[in-house]
Amino acid sequence: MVDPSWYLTLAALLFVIGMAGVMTRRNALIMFMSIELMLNAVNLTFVAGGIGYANPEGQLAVFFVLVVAAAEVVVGLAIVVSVFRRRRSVNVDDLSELKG
Amino acid sequence: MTDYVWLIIALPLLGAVVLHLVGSRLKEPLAGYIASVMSIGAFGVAVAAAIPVFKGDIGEAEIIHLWDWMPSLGASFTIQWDPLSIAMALLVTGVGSLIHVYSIGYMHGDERFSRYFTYLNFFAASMLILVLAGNFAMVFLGWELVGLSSYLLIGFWFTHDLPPAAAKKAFVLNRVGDFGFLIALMLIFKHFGTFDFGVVLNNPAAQIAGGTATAIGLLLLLGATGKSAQMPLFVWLPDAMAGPTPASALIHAATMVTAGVYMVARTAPIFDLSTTALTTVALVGVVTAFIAATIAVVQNDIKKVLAYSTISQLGYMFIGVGSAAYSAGIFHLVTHAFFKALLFLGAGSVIHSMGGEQDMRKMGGLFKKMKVTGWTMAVATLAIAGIPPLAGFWSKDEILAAAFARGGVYQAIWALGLVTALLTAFYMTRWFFMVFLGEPNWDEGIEPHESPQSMSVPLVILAVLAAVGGLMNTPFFTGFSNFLHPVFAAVHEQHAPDGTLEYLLLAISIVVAVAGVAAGWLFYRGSAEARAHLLERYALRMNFFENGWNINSGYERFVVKPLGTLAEGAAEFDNKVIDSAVNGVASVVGWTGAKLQLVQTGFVRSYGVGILSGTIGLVVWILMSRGR
Amino acid sequence: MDFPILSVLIAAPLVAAVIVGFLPKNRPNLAVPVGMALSAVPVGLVAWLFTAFENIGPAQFSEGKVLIPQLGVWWHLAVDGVSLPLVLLTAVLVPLSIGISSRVSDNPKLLVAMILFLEAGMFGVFLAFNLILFFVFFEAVLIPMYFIIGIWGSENRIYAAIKFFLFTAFGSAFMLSGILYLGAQHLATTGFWSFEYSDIFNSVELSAGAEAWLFWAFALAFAIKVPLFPFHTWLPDAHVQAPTAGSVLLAGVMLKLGTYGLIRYNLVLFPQASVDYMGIVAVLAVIGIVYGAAVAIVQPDIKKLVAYSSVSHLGFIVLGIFSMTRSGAAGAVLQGVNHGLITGGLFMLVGLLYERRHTKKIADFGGLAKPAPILAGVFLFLSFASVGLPGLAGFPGEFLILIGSFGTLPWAAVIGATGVILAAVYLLWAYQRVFTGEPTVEENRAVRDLSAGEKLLFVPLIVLVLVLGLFPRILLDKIEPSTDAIVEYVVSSTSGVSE
Amino acid sequence: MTTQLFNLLTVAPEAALTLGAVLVLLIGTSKDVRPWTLKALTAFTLAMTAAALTKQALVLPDAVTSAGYGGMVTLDSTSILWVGLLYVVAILAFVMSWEFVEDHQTKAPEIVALMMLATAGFMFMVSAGHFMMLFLGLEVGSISLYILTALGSPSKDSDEAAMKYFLMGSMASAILLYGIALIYTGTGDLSYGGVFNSFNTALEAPGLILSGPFAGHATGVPLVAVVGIALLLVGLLFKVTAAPFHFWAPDVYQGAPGRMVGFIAAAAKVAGFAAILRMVQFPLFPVFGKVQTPLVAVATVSVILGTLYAIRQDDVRRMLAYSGIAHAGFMLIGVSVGFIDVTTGNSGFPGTMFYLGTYSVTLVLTFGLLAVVSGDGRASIEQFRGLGRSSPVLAGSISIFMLSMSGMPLTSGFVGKFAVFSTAWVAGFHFVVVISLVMSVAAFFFYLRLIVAMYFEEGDATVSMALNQKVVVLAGVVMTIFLGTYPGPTIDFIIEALKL
Repeated sequence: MVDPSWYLTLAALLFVIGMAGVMTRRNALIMFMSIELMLNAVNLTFVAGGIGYANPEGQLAVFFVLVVAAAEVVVGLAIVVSVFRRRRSVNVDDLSELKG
Repeated sequence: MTDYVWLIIALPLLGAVVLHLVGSRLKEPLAGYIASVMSIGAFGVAVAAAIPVFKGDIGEAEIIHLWDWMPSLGASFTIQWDPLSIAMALLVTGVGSLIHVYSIGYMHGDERFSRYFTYLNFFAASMLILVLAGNFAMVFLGWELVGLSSYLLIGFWFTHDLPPAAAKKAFVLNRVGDFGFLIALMLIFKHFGTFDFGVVLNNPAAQIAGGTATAIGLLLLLGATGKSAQMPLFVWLPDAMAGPTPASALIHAATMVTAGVYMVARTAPIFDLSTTALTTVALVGVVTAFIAATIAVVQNDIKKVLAYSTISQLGYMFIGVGSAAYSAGIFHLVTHAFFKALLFLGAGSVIHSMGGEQDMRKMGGLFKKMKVTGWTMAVATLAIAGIPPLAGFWSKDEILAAAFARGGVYQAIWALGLVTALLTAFYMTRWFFMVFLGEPNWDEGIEPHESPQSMSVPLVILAVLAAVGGLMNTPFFTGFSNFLHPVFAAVHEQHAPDGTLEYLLLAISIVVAVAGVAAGWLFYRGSAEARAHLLERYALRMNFFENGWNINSGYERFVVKPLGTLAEGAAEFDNKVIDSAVNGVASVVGWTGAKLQLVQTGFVRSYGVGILSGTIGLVVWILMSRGR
Repeated sequence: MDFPILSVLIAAPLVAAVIVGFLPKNRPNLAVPVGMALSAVPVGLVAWLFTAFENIGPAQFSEGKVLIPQLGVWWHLAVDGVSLPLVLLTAVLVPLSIGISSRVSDNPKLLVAMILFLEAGMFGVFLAFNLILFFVFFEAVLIPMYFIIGIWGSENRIYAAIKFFLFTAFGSAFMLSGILYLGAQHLATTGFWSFEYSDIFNSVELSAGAEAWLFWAFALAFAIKVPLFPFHTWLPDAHVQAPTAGSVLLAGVMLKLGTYGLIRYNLVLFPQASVDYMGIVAVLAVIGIVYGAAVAIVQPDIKKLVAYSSVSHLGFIVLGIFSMTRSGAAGAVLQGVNHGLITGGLFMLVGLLYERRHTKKIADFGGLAKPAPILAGVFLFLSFASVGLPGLAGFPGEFLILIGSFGTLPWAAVIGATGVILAAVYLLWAYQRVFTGEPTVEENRAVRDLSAGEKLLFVPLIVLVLVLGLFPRILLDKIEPSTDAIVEYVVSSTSGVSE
Repeated sequence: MTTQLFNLLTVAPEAALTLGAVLVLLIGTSKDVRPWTLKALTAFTLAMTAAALTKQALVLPDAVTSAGYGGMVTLDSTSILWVGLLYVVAILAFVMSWEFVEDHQTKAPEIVALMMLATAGFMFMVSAGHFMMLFLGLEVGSISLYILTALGSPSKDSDEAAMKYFLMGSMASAILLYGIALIYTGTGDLSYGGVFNSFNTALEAPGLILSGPFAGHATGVPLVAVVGIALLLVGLLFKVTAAPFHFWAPDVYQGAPGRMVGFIAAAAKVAGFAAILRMVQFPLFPVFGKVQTPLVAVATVSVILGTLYAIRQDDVRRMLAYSGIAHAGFMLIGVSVGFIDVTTGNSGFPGTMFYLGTYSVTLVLTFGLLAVVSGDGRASIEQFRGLGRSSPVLAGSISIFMLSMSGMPLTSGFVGKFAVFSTAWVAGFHFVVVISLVMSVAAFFFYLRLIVAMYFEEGDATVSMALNQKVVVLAGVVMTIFLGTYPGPTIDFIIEALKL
């Protein structure tokens, strides 16, 4: 089997990509996706760890994370909707009245 | 035995307190009576307490300890009752009482009548504290209190502009002197560990070297020049004439201004250790005497002349004590108190009758109108001019003789002193002529009249004293110096020479005095036109003298102005530099905050960047950190 | 000592403040009389304390209760010759400052309450014998004064209040770090926390370096409070803006918190450093004396003039403290009391003048002695007291200080003595401009003289000024044992003082 | 440590709150829910929770520490302390913001339920014994807060705040979660105990646990785990608004509905700090040395930045947000002191705990009072002019709370700072302490600004407080003064509770 450390490396890459997404994209929905990407990187790490130690905790954790991620997205989309209602845009850079 | 002498101080003080509290409710003369009674009472006590000393029952000084003031400094309220303080006490209370009585008439009708007597009594008490003090701290107390009462009396008519300014000037210049006095006190305490006369003045040579003695002496001299209006601090005294004339007579002629002389005499044991200090005293004295005399010659204000002559006479006293002829100095102090008080009171009586007029050019011919005043003034003038056998002659001559006998630079001093004597005789004659003789130049509507009894009686008494007072101490009968001798027993006192030299000097000063009087007589007998003609030829120099050698303006230009600028600068500095620095710190902080706000852009993604960078930083640091 | 007199002394004003707070809203003019009546209680307590006080060096009436055992913070009060006179001063000045506020229309209840809080705090500072407790009170007094300046002050009050607060708090920050260090040292040496004055004094050994920076950490806090040149600029602003009561207590007592701290903490806890740096501090003090006086001379605002005169006088006190001589230290404490009475009185008079003419500019006055002779008389009396005229309270302290400091710092004493001249200049000149001459302006002719009630306020001041001028022993006998002990300790435990 | 699988007691308070939330939601579905029913139900729930807490406290002495659900949650004196503090915060928040609830008839049940859920979530978070539990609690709490930020009277501000909070928050929790995952990959365990042991053994005998996939990757604590620790801390520091993870806080505090901010701010702070303290006390204790210095650095930066930022703010809530950053810094100093001396229990934690407790309570009440003045909109400082005259109680309480936050003596704020600084000094952070002291002086400036506005400046603002609000506020004032003057017993109590 493949050395689990490769999974970790991949996960790390995914995580960084996700983070980069959050930094770079203006569209709130795409930022959500990037965050999802980060969470999935986490999942991958968990799984890899689980395999490495051959104990189920890692895999178990993944389920929790998925659930939480789902909940997060729901709330996030709700917020996006309410923002969109008022401003007709989901560009986060428009949300810059609170500053200083 | 004489431990009731504290009454001498207490009575006038009591008078002052009572008058201060209830004075405003008293009918006019009553306040005057109370004050006078207190003063006379003090005189009586002084006499009573002095008798045993005269009789010689009491050998050395008697110390009456009242209460502790600052024990750790050996500063206490202690009265020293010895011949010197007795002489001063009798003088202050005696002349003081006369002036009290005189004032009842003079101050008649003033709306702050009782307040005036409050101050007068208060002054008497302060002066007595000064002369009866048993330690330096208490001397300083009296020293400052007389300054205060002088301030109050000079500024008595506070609604006018001049008196308050003059009062302030007097107090501040006195303070300059006190600065020296204060440092002298510090030195004394540092070397003796106490202020008690008994310790300090009892063979100080054991404690201090010549250098220290010189320092202490010179600093004390600085104090004395302030209080006794000597060079270079004398400029306050002429202005002080803004006060009521009797006050001038008491404070600025008879008593307070002599405090400096008393001080030097009192600390003779210290001056005895330093010829430098002693010589300086004499030099200051003679220079002052001369300069003041030259100024007095050209003054036209009836009181200004007397003021400058006072300064000049004080100069003589300084020559006396400066020549180590302490008893001579004190002797002149006493006689001068007599005739100068007399002169001032006379001037007061003149001003009183001329309705406040003080310019001598608008007087003249008063002799017919005011017989008593005229005669007494004649006596006083001759006395101060040094015509034998009047008081001034003996004391002045003794001083000059002692100076001559001391030799060296002192003989120069003697010479200048002689010149001054000539001037004195001249300007006093001038004064007398301008006021009493010649043809009247009064403004119309002025009806000169003799002053009331309460004023004329003291004049007469003083005139008698001025006439015969000198006989206390003559080359033939040295009663006064014998009386004072115990005080100066321990120091090398300079005495007038004996034998032919003595009589020679005597003759010289007689000649000088007569010459001065004659010159004045000749000059002022003639017509005013001739005088004027003569004067304008020397107008320039006259102005120089009239402005008192421009010393006042000199102070103005070289001391007051620069100091004012300095103070302004300090205030500016405080405002512009220090405070700005303080506020600067605050504004820098605020500015930083404002600049930082730019980082909080409001763009969520930049927040993300912040978090990311923070994360990276933390990760790296934790990886790096050596700790386990 | 079974009866906790000191705690009661601190509690009394607090209770009084609460009572005043609960006075009926619709009777605002009740606040001042009630406040004065209640503030008489501390006066009585202090009087009793004064009589029961034995003239010995060490602190008396000690009482303690642990507050934070884990950190060695105690409610520990005691009084000795250094603090007793200042406590007395506080107790005397508070009723007067309440009385002088009788014309305050805007929420007098709150003002009186604040003054009483302030009194409690100041008692605490003087009585605390635990460093943290001391610090607590030292900071706590800022709050009421901050409100007093900020609410009842004049136009520029907010700036002045904030400046006063931040400036003072800034200094205290360093002192607190120093206090923490001392506590930590105690932990290191003995194994348990303690901020007890005695514990730290006895069992904390300091390295030379540590002592040096601790000295400056404390000195900074106190120098700002005193205020010592060049940390004085908050003072004129605070004084000019503060209401009369505020100025009285600020000049009268709060400045003494600084000098008190210098004696109690800098000298005793850091003797070597104190000796090492006495020269530097003396220089600042002397600069303060001359500089403050010089600036005072040219002030166009009479209140500012008095404020700067405080800078000058406090310079004397600091000079006395750091002369490391018995008479210097004793004089410093004594002068603290005298300056409190005299300057307090002067500020009261300035306040009354302001009430009458609504101006503080000297130029606007003139000839007031005619319409208001008594006011003028009191002013002149206090001025001469402030000038240091012998026989009045201002003199003995100043004299002791100069004599003492001449022993160790002659140059400082000599320069400082010039302040004696300058004081006469600025005060008498101010008097001349304000009170003498013919009143020219119409308002000046109409100025009211002191009312009976106002006279009553000045009676105690005048009496005290006279008594302390003629019989300073009354206080000196209580002060000297303590100050002597302190100076003895400093001199004996260090090298470098040559008296 | 007694461990049984189903130990309901260990989760009793959380359970009570969750059930309450569910009930509230259920009756919320009916169209016309009367306010008093809601009130009654809330009161009942809170009472139940209180009962549960007391029960826990009572049984505690017999079973010093007990863990439920396979060690997912632990019940010990510390956790009770945290849960209790959260409970206090919650109950105060309910009182202070009840008007908010009543103003929004339709959304009222959601608001109440979300507040309860958030509390429950954070309670789980602080009493967790297992990283997964920590994460879940955190998420439950945070998500509820996101919603609360957006809920109520939606305005442009609250939208923006919610969006920012949500984005940054979820990103932060992703980071935290990644950290957990890495720790797991490094140690092979997710329970606190397991992680603690593996760290210990790793440090005792390097390489021992390096069996399995990561052999040779590291000696001592495996690299991945170290990175994990860092990321975990980032996640938690984000919650306590420590710089440089603070950017969201000002915008959220300013934008969120004013009457909710108190809860949003305090709950997150308490939970975050509780979690951090848990971490450094238990699972991360072996590697504490690694994180100490970085923590001090973060703390110092937070103190400086928070103070400097706050000076120039004109919106009071925003100002308090920044001051909150500074406070986070102060408390982090206490945390990073760690154990000076384990035997005497002489550590920075009691001081931090005291600080956190007093500060969070003050925070909730202050925000509540601000909301009384400025409602849900922005709270510009002008709105406070003249309140000192018109409504003395409110102004007085605000002033006292401000002074307490500024660390003025005689208030609990001073004792907290004093305790933290004194221990920090012993730990050798002299420079940090001096900087913090100076900064806390600078901080006076903006704390006093509010007093200036209320008392020194002219204005005609008038407000009225509800009675219950007055009661709790005055209680808070009394507590502030009491703990400021006589904190000894309280600190003792905390020290007892924090003994592990």
